[in-house]
Order: sequence, then C-alpha cells, then structure tokens
Amino acid sequence: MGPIRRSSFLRLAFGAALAAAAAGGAAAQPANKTVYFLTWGGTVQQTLEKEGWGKKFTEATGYTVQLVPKATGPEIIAAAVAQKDNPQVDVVQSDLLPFLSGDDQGLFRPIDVKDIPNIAKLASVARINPNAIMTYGDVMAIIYNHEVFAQKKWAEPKAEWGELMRPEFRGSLVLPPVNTTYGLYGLITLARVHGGSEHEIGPGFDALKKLAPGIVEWPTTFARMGQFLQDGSAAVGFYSSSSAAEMARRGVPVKYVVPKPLFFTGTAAGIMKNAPNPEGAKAFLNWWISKEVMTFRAERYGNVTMNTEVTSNPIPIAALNEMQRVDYATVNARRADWIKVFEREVLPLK
Amino acid sequence: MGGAPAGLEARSLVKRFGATTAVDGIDIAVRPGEFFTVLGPSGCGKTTFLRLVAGILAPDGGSIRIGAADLTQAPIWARNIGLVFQNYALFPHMTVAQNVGFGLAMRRVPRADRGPRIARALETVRLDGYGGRRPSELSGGQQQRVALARAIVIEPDLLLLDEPLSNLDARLREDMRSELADLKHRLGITTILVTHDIHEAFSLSDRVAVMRAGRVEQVGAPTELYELPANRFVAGFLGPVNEWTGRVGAIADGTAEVEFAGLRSCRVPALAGWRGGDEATVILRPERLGLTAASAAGEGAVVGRIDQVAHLGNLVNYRVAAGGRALLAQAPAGRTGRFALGDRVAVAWDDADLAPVAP
Amino acid sequence: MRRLLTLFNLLMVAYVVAPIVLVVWMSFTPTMLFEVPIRSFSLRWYEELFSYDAFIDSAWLSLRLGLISALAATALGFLAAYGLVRGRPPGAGALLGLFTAPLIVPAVVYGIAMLQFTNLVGLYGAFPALVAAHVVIVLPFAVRTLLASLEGQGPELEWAAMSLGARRRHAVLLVTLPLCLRGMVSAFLFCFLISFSEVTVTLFMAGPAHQTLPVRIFNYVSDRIDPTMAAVSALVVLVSVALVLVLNRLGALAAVRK
Amino acid sequence: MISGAAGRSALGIRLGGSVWLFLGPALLLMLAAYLAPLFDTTIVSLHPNRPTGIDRDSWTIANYLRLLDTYYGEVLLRTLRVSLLITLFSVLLAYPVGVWLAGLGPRGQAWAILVYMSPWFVNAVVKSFGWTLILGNRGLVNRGLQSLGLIDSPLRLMLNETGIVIGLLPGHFLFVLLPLWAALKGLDGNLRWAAMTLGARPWQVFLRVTVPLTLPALLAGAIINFTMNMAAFAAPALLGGTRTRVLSFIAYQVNLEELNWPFGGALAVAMLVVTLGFVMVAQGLTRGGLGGGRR
Repeated sequence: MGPIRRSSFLRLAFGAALAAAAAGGAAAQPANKTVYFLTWGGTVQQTLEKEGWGKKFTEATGYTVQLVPKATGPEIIAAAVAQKDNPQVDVVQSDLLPFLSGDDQGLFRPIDVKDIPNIAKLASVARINPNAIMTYGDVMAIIYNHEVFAQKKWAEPKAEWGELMRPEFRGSLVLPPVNTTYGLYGLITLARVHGGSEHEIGPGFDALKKLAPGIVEWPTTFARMGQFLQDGSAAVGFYSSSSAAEMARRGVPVKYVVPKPLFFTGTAAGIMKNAPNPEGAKAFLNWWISKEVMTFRAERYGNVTMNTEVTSNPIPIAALNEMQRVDYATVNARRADWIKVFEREVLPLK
Repeated sequence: MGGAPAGLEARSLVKRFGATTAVDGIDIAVRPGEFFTVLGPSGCGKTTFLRLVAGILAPDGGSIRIGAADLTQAPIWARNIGLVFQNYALFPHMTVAQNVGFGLAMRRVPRADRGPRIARALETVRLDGYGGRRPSELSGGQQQRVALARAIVIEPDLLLLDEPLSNLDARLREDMRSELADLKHRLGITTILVTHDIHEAFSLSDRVAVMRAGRVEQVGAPTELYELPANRFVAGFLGPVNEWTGRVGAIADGTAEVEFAGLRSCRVPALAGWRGGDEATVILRPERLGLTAASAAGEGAVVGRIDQVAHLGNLVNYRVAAGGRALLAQAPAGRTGRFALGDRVAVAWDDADLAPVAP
Repeated sequence: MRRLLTLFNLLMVAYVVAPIVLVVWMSFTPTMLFEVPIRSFSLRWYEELFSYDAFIDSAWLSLRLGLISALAATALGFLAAYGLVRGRPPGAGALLGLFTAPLIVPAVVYGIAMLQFTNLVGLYGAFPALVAAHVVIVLPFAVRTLLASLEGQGPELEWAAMSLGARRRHAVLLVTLPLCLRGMVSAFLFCFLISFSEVTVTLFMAGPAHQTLPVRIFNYVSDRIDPTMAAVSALVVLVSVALVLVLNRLGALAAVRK
Repeated sequence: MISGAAGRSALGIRLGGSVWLFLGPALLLMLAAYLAPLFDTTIVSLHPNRPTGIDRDSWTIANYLRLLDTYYGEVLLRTLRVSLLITLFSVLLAYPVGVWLAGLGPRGQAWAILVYMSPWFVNAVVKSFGWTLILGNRGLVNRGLQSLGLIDSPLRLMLNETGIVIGLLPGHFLFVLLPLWAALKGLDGNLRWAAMTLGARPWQVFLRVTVPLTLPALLAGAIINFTMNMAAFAAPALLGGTRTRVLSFIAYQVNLEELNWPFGGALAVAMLVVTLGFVMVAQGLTRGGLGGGRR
C-alpha cells in the first residue's frame, strides 16, 4: 500500500471513530472570539496575563487572546509546523532565525498595511519580507552576578565580547547551547571576535572549545540560566539585555553590559496560513505593534521596539544601523551542521 | 411450574475438557419426586454432571430432558432449576429477602405476590423474620438455608444441590441433614444431590448413583449398594471392607464353595461366569465379623491376635492378624467384650454376609 | 537488627519525600527567590496563583480530561476485564498484554507516535485525541484493578442469578456490577490520578489549546522559575494525597503491585 | 465437539462469541489509538525527511543508520547505564525496606507504603525542581557539608548522571518495592521456622529461603523499574543538564525542536526495541533460570 492510500485509510478509520466526539469538541470552543498567540511564555506571558494587557486587548477589540507558550524559538516554530495542515493558532512570534526557517516551509500568509495599519509606523528594517515583520528585539548582553564579582574581587566586565574569554571565569560560565538561538548567535559572535564569521565558523568553535571545560552548564532557557546565576553556581553568562534586566528585577543579584559591536536579536511575528481566526489575528498583530503596547515593552522590559513612535527605546532605532548584520540564509542552511559539531566536539568537553 | 414433579433423563452425556473426559457417557434417569444422589470421590465428574444438568456447561454429546422437554441446548435461565452451591453463592449486596426474591423478580412475579412467597419460603427453611438481614450477618447454616429458600421459592422442576453441607462443621452438618430430610418429604421436589459423603447420600437418598472417572458404576437404593456392591470400587468406596480373594471350588444351585488360604472355606452366591478353579473375590463388612475371646472360639472361627485398636466413641475398630491376613472388625463400644492390643481372639462370621464382587 | 532496619527506613523515607516537602515548604516563601530555609511565611504565591487565569484554566482542563478519561477507562476496563475473566477468549494472555502494554512501552515513544499520528489523521491538538491517548495510558490500571476484583468474585454468583432466571445482562447489572463497585471506584480514582499527573505524552501531542496542568507547569518552568510553580505544585500534591488516602481506604493500592 | 462449541453460545453461560462485545471497545481503542500510531511512527521512520516535510513516496533506512553515529550511540549507552544503575540500586534497597515493611502491623504498613508511594503521585517536574534545591551547588546538601567544614568547594551532585540517578530513584524504586512487599507478605511464615528448626541462622534463612522465594517478584518489579528509567523524560532533562542528555530527551528535541519526524520516529522505534528487548531477556531469565518450575 502506498503511503497516500495508507494515510487516507488511517484518516478514515481513526477519523470515523472520533468524528462525533471531535464535532462535539469543536462546538464546545468559542467560535472566533479567541486569538491564539503562539510565542514564548516569560515576559510575554507576564505582559498579557499578569500585567493586564490581555484584558486591554479585549477592551480595545472585543477579541480575547489566548497565549500558547513554548520555551524556545525552535519549539515555537516546531509547534507551528506540527499544525501546518490544521492550524490552531493564529499569530506566531519567535526569534527571527527560526521564524524565517518556518516561513521557508510556507507556514505564514502575507500581511500588509491594508489589514494592519500599524505596520506603516514600523522602521523599515522591521519589514523583513511579505510574510514577516519584526516586532521588537534585544541586544545581547553579558550578564554577571555582581555579588560573586565583589566577593572574588574580579573587575567588572568591559563592554567587549572578548571578556567572555577571561581565564578567571573558568568554572563560572553559563552559555546557551548552539541549538538555541542565543547559543547560535554566541557562536557567530565568537567567530567574529576571532576573525571569522558565519561564513567562516571555525574560529567560533575554537573559542567555544576553549571555553567548554570551564562551563558549568549550557542552559537552554533564560530561566535555567537565571537559576545558575542566582544560586551562585555560575557567575557569568550571556543572553538578551531585556532578560538580564528582568532577572535583576526579580531580585537576582545580576548586572549586565552590552558589548560592542551591538548584536541585535530580532523577534519576528506573522499570521498562520489558514489561521482559524484571521480577522482576530490581524486585529491582534495590529494592536501588539501599536505605540501603547510597544512603549510598555520598551519601558518595562527594555525591548528595542520597531515602532518609530515609541520614544522610550533603550537604544534608538537609528543605532541599529551600526549593528552586526547576519546572513540569515547561510545561518539557517548551516545550523544543523553546526549543532552536530557542537554536540559532538564541544558538549562532551568538561 | 409447580405442577406435578418432573423427572430427569440424562442420556449418554459426554463432556470433555481438552484431552480429559470429565463425563464419559452417563445415563441417569431420576424419577419424578425422587431424591437422587450422585456419589463419588472428588474428580469423578459428579460436579460436571450437575453443571451439565444445570446448564452451566454444555455437553459434547448426549441429551438432557426434564419432564417432557429436551433441555440439552436450553440456556440456564430457561431451565427452571433450583441450584444450591457449595459456597451458597448468596448475593452479598442484597438482603435475605432480596436474595430469595431475586428469582421471582426475574420471573416478573408481581411485587405484591412476592412478599408472601418469600415469607413462605423463609418459613419453610425456618428463617422467618430474617428477611432484612444481610447474608454476612448469618451463620453458615443460616446462609445454607437462605440458599435453599432462594432455590425452592421459584418452585423449580428440579432442585440441584452441589455438596451443600460440605462447608458446615460436623454438628451443623448433622442438623442440616435432618432438616433436608424433613424438607424432602414436605416439598416433594425432584432433587439431585451431588456429594462425596456417604452418610449424606445414604441418609437422604431414595437412590444413589456411584460415579468413578466419568462413569456411573452402580445405581441403586442405599442398602442395595451397601449389601451388594457391583464391584470392588463401589464396595470400598462405601466404607471399610474385608476383601478376600480365594479359589472357586464346586458350584451347586448358584452357590459356590470358595477356598480362602488361611481361612475356612465359605459358601457364597456364585456370580455368573464363575467356574471351578477361578479366582473369586468376596467382601465382608467389618461390623459383620464377630470377635470373642480365643478361649471361646466356636466352630469355623479363626484365631488371631489383635494388632491395632481404634476407639471411635460409639464403636471400636480392631485389626486382627489371623491366617496370614489382616481382618477388620467393628464392634459396639461397651463395658464388656472389650479387647486390648495383643489379645488373642477368635473371629467368626456368617457366610450369608459375604457378598461376591466383580474385580 | 530491627533497629538498624528502622533507622535505615527513616533515612530512606526522608530521601523519598525530601523534594516534595521542600517544594511545598518553598511555596510559602515571601520572596521571589528560592532560598532554603525560608525566613518567613507568606501566602503571596497562592494569591498570585489564583489571580493567574492560565493555571486555573489548565487545572480545569486537567480535571475535565481526568474525569472523562477515568470514566471511559473504567467502563472499557470493566468490559475488557469481564471479557477476559469470564470469556477466556483464545489469546487472552496476548490481549491482556496489549491492554497493559502502555506500562512497558516508554511514554516518550507513545507521545511521539501520537504526535505524528494525530497530524496524519488531522486530529492534532483535538480534545478527543487527547482523551483517547489518556484513556490508553490509564487503561492498564483500570484493567488490572477490575481484573483483580472480578477474579476475586468467581462465577458462582452469576450462575446463581442465571439459574434463578436472570439473563446475562441482568446478572451482570444486578449482581456483578454492584459487587465490583469498590473496584470500579478504585479504578476510577486511580485512572484520574494518573491522567491528572501525566506529562510526557500530553506534552508531545496536546495541541496549543490543551495545556494540562502538568504541561503548563513544565512549560512555565522551562521559561521562568518563581515560587508560583511551587504553590501550584503544593496544591496538586494536596489533591493527590487526598485521592491517595481515599484509594488507600478502598484497599486499591494493592492492585498496583502486581 | 462441534455441537459443544455451538451449544456453548446457545447456553449463554459461557460468553462464547459475545466475548468480543466485551473486549471490542477496549480492543478498538488500542488498535486505533495505540497500535496504529506506533505502526505509523515505524513507517514514518522509514521515510526520508526533506525541508518541506516527510517524503512519503520514498523509503530509506538512513534514519536508523544515523543512530549508529557516536553521539547517539553515547546517548543510548548513557541511557542504558543510568537505567541499569537505578534498577540495581532499587533492587539493593528493596530488601531492607520490604522486610521492614512486612514486619509492621497492617496500619503501619498502609501508612509506610503510602509514604513510599508519594513520589509517584507528584509531577516529575515538581520533584526535579525540589531536587535542584537539594542537589545544586548552593543546595541543601552542599551548603550543609560546607558549613560542617567537610568540603571546600561544592560537590557536583546534579547536571550529571549522579543527579539523574538520585532524582529518579525514589519514584521508580516503588515498582520494585511493591511486588517484593507483596511477595514477602505472602511468604508462609512457617517456612522461616521450618528452616530455623533445621539449624539455619536468620541470615541463612534470608539468603536460602526468603530471597529465592521472592526473587521472581523482585525481578518482575525490576523490569518495570527499568522501563520506567528508560522512559523518564522530565527529570533527566532538569537534573541531567545539557551535557547529560538521555534518549527520551533527544527524542523530544528531534521531534519537537528539530521537527525531524522520520529521525524522531527512528529514535522512538530504537527506544522501544531496546526497552522491550531488555524486558524479554529479563523475563526469559526469570522464567528459564530463576523462577523455573514455578507456576
């Protein structure tokens, strides 16, 4: 039996068994009043669910937003791909890199100013392609536990990427692994610091290999990294500046520096093709990039927002012109190989 | 229902479980109103027979008729049979009255009629007033009687009792036995009892079938079986027995002169087929052996020495070594005529008590 | 000797319950940080928790899912156990093996299979598919519990009922079922408990709209760690302990050990 | 015999053909929602993965060959090592606990077993989080030892295989303990006295009578314990850390982060085969060698 016939047979058998129940389940859900927003938990969850912006959205548009949180960018896109044929979420937001790989698989539909007027207010760098916009971003930062620094009488890190290589940090480092977006950027950054780039990644791996034995753990999420920095198991790491600020706000004794050259990590958003609630999706995305919400994100979380009307960005959008540009196509194409090298040659080093 | 009692006719019944044949061609006819017992050692197929009649098992061959109806393939619920299980199988979540009324409810007897019938059934088993109790609150004997009431309240054509007394202690068993004997007369239901207990079988039954290894060895009234067992198995199963094998001498008028080594020769009714010189086996029940002091030995008595004594309360069992054999004798326990181990005694018997048996 | 054993067991018990006790204790910290021992006592994170709709929604979802799957599994489990015990069909051993296979087959494997399969048949993230998976996961417990209770009963009671004129359905309804009630309740609670705390399979296959409480906790923890999750965990522990106490009273825990 | 089979259903006392009415619903569910998905995954694992998704038109065993790669081989070995270690410790700990339990009164037993069961009823994520509070560099254990002056720098108790073993043991230990406890309770007490009247010392009784008679139960428990260890997901993820990945976590990554379902399917199938293979070998041992002649 060919795969297609088999699949349709299974669809029939399994579908018939559960059809009635499925119909019941579908009917039980509120029709088209809810917008499903697939993205991280973390600060987005806090914004929508704890800081009341979800309710404000409902007041503004009549729709309600239901957050679908995942831990990492790749997981967000994976969740989106998993429901490609039968989408259950409307709006997707993740790191730029995985978002673009999702776009390559045809996950997203075109969006334009006609449907989402606020797109007009975005900086031109934010218009990535017809299917994707950048909402806000972060600059990468070196985060450190200042109590440990004071105790060990270490000098505060300078705003340079090379600081990561300081010998006294051995045994106190936490870096995100290469299979996460930040880990990937870290690799590219280290490559550049040592004379390479995403086209010439070797120096990056050499640096990682040098660091690897002195690394306490490669935490996959910001929360895990925060835990290590908090309990003193580790003293130095890198992540986004907004994460670092949030960590400090939660009472973890950390400070951060933003090394030059700036490494900007964009956050992209788009609407699922065949989204169950396309109108709601447009309304939500329009609201999400509005001046009010973006101003809040900038002030509360230190996001560098793409809305040009926002005046409280931690870094002026103009400054982004000096930022590192990454060849996303190359990175996405090589990513899997780099992860392989990382898992085999870097990770085992203790 | 409730009309004249019906009889049971089981013809060439066969039941196999895999490679073993539990019931191997049984023919049993139970007369209407009769109390019939199927007796046999455990594993002889008697419970299988009962389950075939009840409809718990389906036969691999043969037929079952109750009254005029062929019930071989009828489902259990359509047979109108009262069934009393060895472990009573009372419904533990129902009261006594609900237990007894269950069969009536299943028969859609109007609610108003059920009460009196339940009461009557409980009265029959002398449990009036116990209707509201739970089975767990009753003694073993009372549970037994509830099971009985539950079986008879539906006025079954046939009452099947599966070792009903075996779970009771000795005294209760005695009481229940006499109670069953009473009931048997009052109810007049055709009843089949399955048991391995000879006393139970003999004290209650009109007729008894002795089974072995899936076959019926002999059917008859209790005394008939006891006095004239068809073979050594039946003889031995019904109680301890002296079994002597000797050689046939002259046969005249159906009486054979049989020579037993170490004993005197005896005159025994000849079995068909005996010829002079053949081996012959006869049995003699221990209670028919008379013991006297050796000094008072009469004519034809055999003298021996007592080598085992067992007191059973009202009876004493002796084993006497005499003539190269071990003779079993049973005597009433009395103040007089008691013997002790090692006493020399004379053993005597009447030839009329000897019963020839097939090997 | 006995004393030595007792001492050993006290240490062992401490080892076994330590993480649970710690989490419950942690839920009463007034600060955002995890510091053991906590310095003062506060219900702050419980308040936080109850004002946090997502956890409440997930709790309801888990409750609903648990109830439906436990109900379905108990019903299917009873029928299956009854068929196995009273019917002794050919290959009964293999059938029992199939019904209890989810105990042996790693949950991750089943999770992956369901993720891929629900996508194939277009039921990814559908609530009925999630229910089906949960029923499969808890079915072994229902079948085992009810098997034990049916085997303990023996067929005589049904025979008795049938000899009194009851059809099979009446015998089952009026006699077998009421007597299995304790087993049914145990099976139900057991299944509920397992479904309520199931995380692996649900994480793999549940669509975005169906984040059960354990999955919500898992996602929450991968993203941020604050004492809210200690508070929600403490509540879940409380509910579980209550259910386990009931189960213990019913004598059902013995069925797991087979 | 033919009439017997027919008669059986006619009588209605045996279920006969209607047994399938009872088994049917559960069987259908298991077919549609259990065997079919597992089958589908096996099929998917034999297709290549393309950027556009699974290519269902061509067939390959490349996904399985990839498993032979050193990285995955190492993960598999680690998973097996950790699983077997936990099983070994569980078996060693089960006797002292089981014997102690069996010696308690009925109420004491009920409570003690409840305590030993408690980890099973608590979400693995929550338990693992509790363990990080204990095992971390600044956790209870390290701080305790440091304040006692026993160690200078913290011991590494988690983010390695030690952490996984410590964290998984209490919950999975239960599956060895429960059957053993039942077997110990079911042991005829007279056997002890019989052995002692024959001159055996208590420890000899334990080794020559108790252990052989309870070994089948212990092994049955060990099998379940092992499969649980192989399948554990959340606890190894949180306590093992990024360097100490186990098979189930890799399977999660491949399926949900990399979205490579064919390879993820191959991982699942491999896990299934390894687990069931171990179970079968262990069962063969129990039946053939140790429990021979019983049942």
